[in-house]
Amino acid sequence: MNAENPFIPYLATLLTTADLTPDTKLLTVELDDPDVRDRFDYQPGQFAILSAFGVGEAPFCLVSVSYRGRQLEFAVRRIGTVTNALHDLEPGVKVGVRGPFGNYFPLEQYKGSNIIIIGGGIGMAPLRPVVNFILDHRADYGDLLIINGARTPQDLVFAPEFDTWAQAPGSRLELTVDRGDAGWTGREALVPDVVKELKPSAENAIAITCGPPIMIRFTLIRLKELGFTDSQIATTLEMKMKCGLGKCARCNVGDTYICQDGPVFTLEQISKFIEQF
Amino acid sequence: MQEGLTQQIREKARELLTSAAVDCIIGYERASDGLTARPLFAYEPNDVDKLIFDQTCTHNLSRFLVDKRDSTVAIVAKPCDSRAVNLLLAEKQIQRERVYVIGVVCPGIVEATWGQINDRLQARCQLCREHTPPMYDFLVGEPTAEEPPVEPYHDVAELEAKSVAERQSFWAEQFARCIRCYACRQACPGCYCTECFVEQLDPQWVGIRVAPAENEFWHIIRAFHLAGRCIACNECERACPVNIPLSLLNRKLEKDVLELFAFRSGLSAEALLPLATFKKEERLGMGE
Amino acid sequence: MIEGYQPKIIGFLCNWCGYAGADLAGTSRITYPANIRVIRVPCSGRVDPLLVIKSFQQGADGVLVAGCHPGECHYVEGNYYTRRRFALLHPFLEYLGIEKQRFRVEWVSASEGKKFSQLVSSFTEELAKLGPRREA
Amino acid sequence: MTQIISRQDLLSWLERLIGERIVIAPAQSNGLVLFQRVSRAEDIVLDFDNTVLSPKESFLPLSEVLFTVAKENGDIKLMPATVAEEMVLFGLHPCDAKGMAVIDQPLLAAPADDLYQQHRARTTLIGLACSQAGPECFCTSMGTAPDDPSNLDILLTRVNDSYIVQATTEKGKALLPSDLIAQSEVTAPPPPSPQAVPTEGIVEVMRGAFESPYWSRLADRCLHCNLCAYVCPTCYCFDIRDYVDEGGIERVRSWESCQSPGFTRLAGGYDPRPTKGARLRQRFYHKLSYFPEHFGHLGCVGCGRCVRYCPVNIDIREIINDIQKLGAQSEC
Repeated sequence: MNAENPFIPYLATLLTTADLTPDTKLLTVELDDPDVRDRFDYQPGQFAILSAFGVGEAPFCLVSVSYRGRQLEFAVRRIGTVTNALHDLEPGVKVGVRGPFGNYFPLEQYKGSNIIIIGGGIGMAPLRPVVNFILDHRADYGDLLIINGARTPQDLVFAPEFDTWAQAPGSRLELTVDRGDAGWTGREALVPDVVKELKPSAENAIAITCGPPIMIRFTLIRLKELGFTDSQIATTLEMKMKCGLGKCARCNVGDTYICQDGPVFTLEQISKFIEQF
Repeated sequence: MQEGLTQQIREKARELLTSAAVDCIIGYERASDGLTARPLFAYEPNDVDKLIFDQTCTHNLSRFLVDKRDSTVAIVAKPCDSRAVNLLLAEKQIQRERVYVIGVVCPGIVEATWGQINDRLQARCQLCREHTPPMYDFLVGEPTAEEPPVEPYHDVAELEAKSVAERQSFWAEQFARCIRCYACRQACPGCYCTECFVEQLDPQWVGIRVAPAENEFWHIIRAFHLAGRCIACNECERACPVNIPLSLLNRKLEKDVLELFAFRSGLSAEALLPLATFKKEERLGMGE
Repeated sequence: MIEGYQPKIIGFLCNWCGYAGADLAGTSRITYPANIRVIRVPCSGRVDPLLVIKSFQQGADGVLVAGCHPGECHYVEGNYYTRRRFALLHPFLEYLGIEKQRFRVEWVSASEGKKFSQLVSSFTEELAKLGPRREA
Repeated sequence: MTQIISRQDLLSWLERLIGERIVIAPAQSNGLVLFQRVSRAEDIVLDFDNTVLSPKESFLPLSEVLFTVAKENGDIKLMPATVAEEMVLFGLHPCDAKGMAVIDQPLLAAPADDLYQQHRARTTLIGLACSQAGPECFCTSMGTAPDDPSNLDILLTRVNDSYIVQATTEKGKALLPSDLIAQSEVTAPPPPSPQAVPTEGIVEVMRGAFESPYWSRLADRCLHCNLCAYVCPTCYCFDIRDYVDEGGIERVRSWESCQSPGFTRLAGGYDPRPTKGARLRQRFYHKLSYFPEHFGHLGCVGCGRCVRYCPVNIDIREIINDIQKLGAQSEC
């Protein structure tokens, strides 16, 4: 982050945009200044604040992993004024990047555990770097189960990478949709029901989930039924943010600042929030 | 304190609450300075003894009716307040059977700030000719005869008479003080939009910048959105921390609506609002 | 008259009359000053006061709303509301220091190309005399 | 020995300062006392309870450009805003100075808010001790006092028709007009004693009262405007948006308050704090619970402006009393 003036973004160039789903694009961005590019190191779970100059800025999780190359990737869903502006940008245009912000998934601690990734819709985006990190350090982790659900087959994000995830050693990919379409042959069920059906063992396991609030609520119930304790469940929270620096007091839930103390929390931490989230 | 009014209000409130005819009474209670009044929401019969009515009860309690539209409430209403109830009924924002209006024959409200009262009547009360509410379910106090009319728009006429340059600098100076806290909007019973144009981002009519041009934009449209609807209770001006003369804006439109369309807001719940209707053959000076 | 000052006019022209009148002026080679920037609206009744104030705030020196003559509205009653709305807004802008000559509401039918051209010329002249609304 | 300056010399000192730099001081404006840039010393009001708005506007302006985006032949350059001119903020009471110290903590915490830091660095604070306490003041319960010189560069305390001068920082000493200051034996009059408020243990008691229906009942009469936050010397929430005009693109930061509808609403409409009660509760939990837990002291300085100007009399002192009673009831 630009330490002298944290509100001034680094200039970056939008390299490519690719459609992940009808309303979500994968933006690939490269920081212009070479030594900023080298210093810009981040972990899975951290986020950055993207500027669409002329409209404003908004926080997006970094869906790339920093050691795989200096380009930053963001999955941006068209939903507000800034995201609309970002979707309309042509490659080659300048954008602004502030960050990296927030904490990250403690993958170091998760070493040796079985990992269950449960993503819903655009919620799969912040979990993608976690999956790729685990696949790149496959021997450090136990079994990998990925449950990825969405409303319709086109809403499943990162479909091009499903094969590599499914064929990786000791890992299993289970897809589901609320409503299938003509070409869909897979499962048609809600994500929490898939968790109930597959019954992943809580023994030496960590569950990481992210998705719409309603999906999270029922997924947590299923995981509790399977014996997962609160400290074994981690998620990343989404909150309105303006500064990312713990200054504008906007993203606090209770006395916790999502942008600094989070966005990654275990359920144990969340249950201690004074304010229900 | 108007002892009689307070006693009658408390008795009616106790009756309404004990009979569960309403979920809560919206009235007035003594404020923390021990002098002025503030809104009170009485849910249980034993809250009733906090209810008061005197010449400091300035708030337009109909402002809270849209927030409480899902329950049945009673409100204490001065004549101007009850006209705001008529406005909300005419605009289908509340249901008549869910609002019990305790009308009060109004003695006039005095000018006061927190911790300080003086005995001069508020400007709106000096101009007020209807001391008996035009609508109510229960009337507190003796109805009084109409007093002779007085010129209600002398201050507006004074500003109209000034030159364009004088008016430009007058309003520029007033709007320069605005901090866009929107207390004027939030105090108004007529301002109940779920998303106000000033906070809209797509399109961004005004945006978040606080500057003379944006402030002017805000005040012109806020006042115009109340044209033919505002009942001049002046709570917007009273809530403004930097004393912007908002009633000069509201009452200019009120005067023009009266002249152009012979219409006064809030006199009936069935009234068609002036900008929502027309007369084919009327001549209004536009394009003639 | 300020040397070289060209007033900016924003014209909200209703598609069926105002805009058609402007078109007719064009096709019959009747010229009118280029000071006017035309914005086509379905009906003069569509012109929200927000659009008028936004035009002034963005630097317009004059705003024109041109609709069908009352009684000839393609949507039957659109311009009746326009008439009331702007009969109220017009004196209000004057009261706030936006001179009344800066905001004009005119009825121009699809066949009145000449009237439209004269309207824009007289409006431009009047605004040129008045000077810019805001010091540049 | 104390240093004093006569009222007349004070005015001529201020006149001198006006010649050198920007001087912001309490001045009359349409019957209100507001902090404004003054061009003549006699426009300055010296005897007043308190201004309508706090002086935070000089450091965290209502609206401010953070940086401008200039486009030169397809290339983009970001030009951060800078604060060049030296400034004197005159006439703030100790509660407002403490308000600066409160806002300093989040905004100057690393990585510091550069623009705010520049404002603070360029400004010298000349405070005015209070000669009387307003009915709504309660600063002594909030860790400051009517004659507290800390958080200021210079404190002036009125005695008869001259002022005792206490310069507490190098910045302050550098500005003192040694030619106009005399030594004297006179001592400061006893400071006024504002009303006390029971803030003992409030942070813990607040924690216990989070689920109480007290907050939604209190919010019934709240209008949900931004007034209390905008007059408050310790509220510092802001919003950031871009503005496009012929000059280019400006990123603007403006005041925002937790009571406004869009404060926590996410794009797409989800709002974790949708109800009036939850939003009003957030205001008091941030000042009396979260801020102290983060930074060690209460986020309120007892200036009483929100008490005086709230249109429906939401009185923070009354709330502290109510919550303490609530806390006491739940224990026994």
